[in-house]
Amino acid sequence: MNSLIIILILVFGGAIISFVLNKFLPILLNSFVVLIMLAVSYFFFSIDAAVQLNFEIGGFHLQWGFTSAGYLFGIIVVVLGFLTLLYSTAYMNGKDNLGYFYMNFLFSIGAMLGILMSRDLISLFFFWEIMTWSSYLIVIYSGKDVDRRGLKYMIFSAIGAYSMLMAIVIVYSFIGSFLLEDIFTSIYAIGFGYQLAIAILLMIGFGVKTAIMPVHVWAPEAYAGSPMSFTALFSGALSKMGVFGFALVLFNLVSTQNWLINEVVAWLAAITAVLATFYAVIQTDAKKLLAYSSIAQLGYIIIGLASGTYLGVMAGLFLAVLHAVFKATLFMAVGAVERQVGTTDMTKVTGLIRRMPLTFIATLISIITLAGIPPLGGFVGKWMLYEALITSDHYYLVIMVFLSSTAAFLYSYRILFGMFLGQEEPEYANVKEAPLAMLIPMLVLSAISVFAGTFPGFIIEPIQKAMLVLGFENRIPNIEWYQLSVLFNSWGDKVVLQNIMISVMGVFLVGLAFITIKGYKNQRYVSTKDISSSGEVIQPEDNMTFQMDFYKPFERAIWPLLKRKIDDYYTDFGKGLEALFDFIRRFYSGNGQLYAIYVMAFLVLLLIAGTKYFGF
Amino acid sequence: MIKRIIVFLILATIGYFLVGVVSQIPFGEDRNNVGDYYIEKTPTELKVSNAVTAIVVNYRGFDTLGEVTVLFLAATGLSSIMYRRRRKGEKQIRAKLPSSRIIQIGSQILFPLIVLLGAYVFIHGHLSPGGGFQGGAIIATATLLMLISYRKFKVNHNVISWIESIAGVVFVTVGFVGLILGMTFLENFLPTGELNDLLSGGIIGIIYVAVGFKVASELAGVIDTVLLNNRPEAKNEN
Amino acid sequence: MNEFLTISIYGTAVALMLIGFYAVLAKKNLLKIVIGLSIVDSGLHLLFVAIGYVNNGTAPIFSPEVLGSTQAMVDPVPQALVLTAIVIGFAVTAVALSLVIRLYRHHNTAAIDEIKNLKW
Amino acid sequence: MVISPVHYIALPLMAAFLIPLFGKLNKNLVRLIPGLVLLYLSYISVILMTQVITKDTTIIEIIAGWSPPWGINLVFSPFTGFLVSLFSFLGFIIWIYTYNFKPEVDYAQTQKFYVLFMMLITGAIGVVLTGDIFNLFVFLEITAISAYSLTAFYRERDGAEAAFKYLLIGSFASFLILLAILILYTQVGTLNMAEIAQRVPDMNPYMKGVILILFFVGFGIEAEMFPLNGWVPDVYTQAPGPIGAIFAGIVVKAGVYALIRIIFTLFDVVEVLQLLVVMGLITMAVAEVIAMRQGRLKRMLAYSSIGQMGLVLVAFGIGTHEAVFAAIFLMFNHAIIKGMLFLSATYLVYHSKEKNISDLDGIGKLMPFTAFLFALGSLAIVGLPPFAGFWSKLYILMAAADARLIAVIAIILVVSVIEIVYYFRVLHRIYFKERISTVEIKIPSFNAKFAMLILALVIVIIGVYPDLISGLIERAATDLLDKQHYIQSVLSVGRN
Repeated sequence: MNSLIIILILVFGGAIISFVLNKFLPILLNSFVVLIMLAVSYFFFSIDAAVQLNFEIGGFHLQWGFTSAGYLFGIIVVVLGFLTLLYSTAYMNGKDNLGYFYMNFLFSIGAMLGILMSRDLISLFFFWEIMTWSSYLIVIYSGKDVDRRGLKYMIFSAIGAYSMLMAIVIVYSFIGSFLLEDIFTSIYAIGFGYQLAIAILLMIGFGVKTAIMPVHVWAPEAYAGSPMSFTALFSGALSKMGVFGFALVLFNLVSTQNWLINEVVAWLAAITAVLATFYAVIQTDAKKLLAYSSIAQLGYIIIGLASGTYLGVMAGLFLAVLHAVFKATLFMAVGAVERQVGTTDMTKVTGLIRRMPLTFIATLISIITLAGIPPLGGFVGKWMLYEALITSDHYYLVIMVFLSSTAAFLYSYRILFGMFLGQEEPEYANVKEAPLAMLIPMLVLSAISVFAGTFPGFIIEPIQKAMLVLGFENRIPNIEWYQLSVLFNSWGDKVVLQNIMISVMGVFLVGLAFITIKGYKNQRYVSTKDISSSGEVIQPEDNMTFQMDFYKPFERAIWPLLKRKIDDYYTDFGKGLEALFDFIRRFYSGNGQLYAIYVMAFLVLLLIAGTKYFGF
Repeated sequence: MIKRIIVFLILATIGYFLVGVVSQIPFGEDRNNVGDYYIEKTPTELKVSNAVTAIVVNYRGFDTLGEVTVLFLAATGLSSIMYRRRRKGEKQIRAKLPSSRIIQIGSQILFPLIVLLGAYVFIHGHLSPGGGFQGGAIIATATLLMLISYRKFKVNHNVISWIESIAGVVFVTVGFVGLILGMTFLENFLPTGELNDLLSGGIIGIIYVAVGFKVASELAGVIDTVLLNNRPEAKNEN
Repeated sequence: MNEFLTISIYGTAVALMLIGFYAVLAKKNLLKIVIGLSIVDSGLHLLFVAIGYVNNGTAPIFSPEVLGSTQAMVDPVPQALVLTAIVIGFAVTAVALSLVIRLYRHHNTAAIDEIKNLKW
Repeated sequence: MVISPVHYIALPLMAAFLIPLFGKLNKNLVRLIPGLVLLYLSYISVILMTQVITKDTTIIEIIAGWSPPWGINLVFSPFTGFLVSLFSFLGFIIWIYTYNFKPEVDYAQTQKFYVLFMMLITGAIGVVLTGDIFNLFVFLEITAISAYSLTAFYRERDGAEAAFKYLLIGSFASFLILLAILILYTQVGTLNMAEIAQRVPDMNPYMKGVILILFFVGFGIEAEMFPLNGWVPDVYTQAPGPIGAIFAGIVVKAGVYALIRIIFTLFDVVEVLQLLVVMGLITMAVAEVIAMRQGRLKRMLAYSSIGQMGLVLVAFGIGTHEAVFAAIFLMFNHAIIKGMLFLSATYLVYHSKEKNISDLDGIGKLMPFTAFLFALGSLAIVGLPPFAGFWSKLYILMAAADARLIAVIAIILVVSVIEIVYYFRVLHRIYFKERISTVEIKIPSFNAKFAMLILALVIVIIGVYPDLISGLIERAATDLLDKQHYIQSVLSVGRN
């Protein structure tokens, strides 16, 4: 049997079975889902690139099969899927409705693989919708604030999905085929206006999942509100489906006439990145912070893709892979804190470094990657992005990206300092390190971060293959993966890079060593609540920790930007609509006679207008 | 007031169009339509004198079956809508005062005559103007007369439902016999006899008699149901 | 003569319909509305019978006297149809009346604009 | 006895007449007989459909031995056959559901309920099968009168009010239809639909227009077109639960069928299709918008039902082969899905007096099965894959795209978003709110669960594998659009 089918049957069948299993044999559930995912990974990695599946359903010719672009994202999905599931077994331990959770978890993994393997728009949309509702069902899993959070996610997903659907049917009506290759070859034959409409509609669809600016409002709450084990996958893999879609659209559907689209997308992404970073900085909840940070990072990725140059696309894809790795780690770490401590509010949690050292290490590595400090991968990615933007004369974009990534230091620091460093509170003295099943995924992912940062060639190789599909010739000569490292080899002709890297690293390491040695000696333990000041007695419930008003000056500085959220506009719009709808409701006044008058009035109207419509 | 004006405007427009349409229908002129075919075939093939009956019961017998069903459903629906669980010791009174002696005697005399007339009308439905529906309605009038005259006159719903059911079943069975004999549903399988004979027209007579019984019993039932329940009741009861 | 007949019959039919519609659309009492529906029906039935008329025609009954002159017969089809229509009209009226009775008992009023428990 | 389409009408009639008698033998027979009849109808549907599809014919059944145009005839073509099969199947399923529904109702009422129940379905079947315009009217009235009575079935609800509104508007419908038939008869001199279709092109255009408008409004009332649908929400809400399912699944479909038959087969006025699209869009938009603001579950479902019928009208109005195919597919899906939604919703608010959506708070834990089916139905009706609703929506959009009606696509999709909002709000209440309402819950009886489960399975199976049904629908669409074939196959039957 075709291994594509086997994968799908495994995932979807496993999803349904796990739901049933929870009812009858809940003990086996954890091991079952992990085994299922293991089997899926086995089949996925043993897949032959040429495997294809053609079939007819509902009168359409459909085709499945991984392109190398799909395969690249597939790797993210499968690896992250496996690790997050492993993580879930401990994280979700003792919670209700595990069958429901795992079913939807597996459903979304399966749907993502389905999206990546579909080579026609119908299966793409089909799986896209499955992904939407299964992820939605997990977003509302906690049952808190469902009407607002869940509905917002669902509405925006629906708007996105339906704009996609609209594009799909329009494409079909012109080309008569749903197959991507047919569409790519003959898209340029149709009228320019329609071409534009199709591209824009598709991009709205994908943009919702990548949380691009005007349609991003669902993301912070959805990310922060779902169980962290799923958010890791959500932010790591699921949002990458939008990136995948963008890659398809930007390079295959947008003709050269439409260069403006790229510009607009890049600018939207840049604004997203900046604003989301600002929002991330002022958050006090680590989950929310990471959620905004995800939005910002996705912005970089889209900027990279939209720049359209070889290096930019490579930077985008590189960051996409990397973001999946480190953001998943971060969410997992925050999840571990949440599970062990009970809250992720950074004004409350402090000084966990001694209690959860391994979690701290994982967080540290990911933060370094995120902030783009050498030697880890974030630096490489951002360097490529800058270079791509500069060489393609997008100076203003460079400024935006630079602004955003500098501000990113602020929140990176905050999350690290707020939760792990600082003084240890007595109430957290008994906090234990996270269980093994949660540590392993985090550490594995951190190891991948380090490895991929040191040897970017490891990721760049599959990216290059993927870029072939997107229409970019292979530019980096065919060398082994270990030869492509900024630390140990000179990478192409970018000699400067290596020097900068090593010097920055040196400064950083020296500084770190100095602070550690110096700071260690002068330590004195005083509880943060254990303060008294002149004349005023501090009450125990007063929160005097230094995390309060951490970035107050910054907050004040960017206040004009944050005053009015886009979210509020949407809310007002929704309220206005509801008032309008209530007005329309009055039409059905409840008086039967009035309904009869409607009938006669309609008849009269038709009789009078008959000249126009009935030809007399 | 505005409503009235709107209604007047609507009605004026509809009246205008109705007049416009109706004035284009020629009145009293010969037209070439299916009616001619029926008039031609009825005396020769069906041997039924009354062409309307032939159409109602044979050519368009299916309509009549539906029509009978509509009546049946109206009776059923009506009794379902008016249905109330009878409480203990509750008396069903039809009128507050008994009617006068003259009416009572008069209706006693008239009742059999009216029933007879009704029966005549539906038995001769295929020969003369009239038929099952008309005859049935006449018989129901007789029941109404009795209901008006006597406070305690009761229509036996048990009997009515028997008559109703059997008459309906006869109609459908007659239809099915045609199907069983290899012809079509409701097709005439009996000898047609001679024109203007009482026993002519094959199944038409049978069906019309059945329809007569059915209509009579249903209408009587409907009248009785409406009258019986028609009295004020306590406010708190929904 | 014929023209007078045309105008009077068609006019009566149309007038009946309009009167009935007025009752249905403007009167508040449920019973009057039901009566209005009946009047509309009557107008329609009159129109139905009228369209089958043939000048100097006879009833479509083959009594031995008229057997030879089928040409002078009126169209029997509208008559058959109107029979069905009348029965259906009767059935609808019966159901309507029973509903009116129940509504009156329930709401203690027969004004249609006061019976609006179900709206919007 | 040979199986023929006339069984669809004659057998239920026979059974309806016999039910009071059988009731005297054994009271359970009253409930059993309609089921047996509907089962038999489903059985002959299968046989006749295979005959029609494999032999590629149209079965014309003559009544009373007079061939068309003189006698009445039944037409069992792929299109009508498909609808009829759907009606009998759905009717049977709903009968299974009804079997133990409200056992506390008196015997006398139960008996009437089942007679009316069966005739409601039979009337709808008759509307679809018949080949005679006046006969269609008669069957419409059979449906209508059963519907009026069933709407007012419960004394403790406002059924009488709803039924009166329905009756008022329904009388307008029958008046307009009858008037149209009358004028049509004076113009073409026949009542047979095939012959009418043959003669209509030569008709006076003024008369043609007026007749078409009268039919349009008359059947538009039955098809729940805006602004003629004031009665719909009241009736759906007040009728007993399973009857609501029949209204949404069967009765409306018959109304739409009649409208479509008039427009597509009888008349040759193309402009009316545009009007149909416009009216469909308005119907859909207004209904869905109002549904969003509803506080009562069944009323919400009723408005949603109107909205879906609006979508069906839009699809028919586009008028191409794909669009008609999509419309029939949607009719099928809507019948199954909305039927299931009504059935499950009925149990969800069984004891609730007001039927408020807030009574559903947290009911998902108390009635997991019913709530799950309701959720599934909701996902299906808003058109999420992999459920049946997805395919019909996709086909409609594709048809609209082929006709370059971009605005229509946009409106449909915007309305779909609204649909998602209100369905998901209900789901949130079912699953994520704490239960505060004190309304008792009622666990469905086994047969009710079974009936709902069958419908749910159909939804999922069609959703995953639409080809199971799309072949049939394809034939039905072809059949509906092939006017000449209809005329010929009816009029060529044994001319004598």
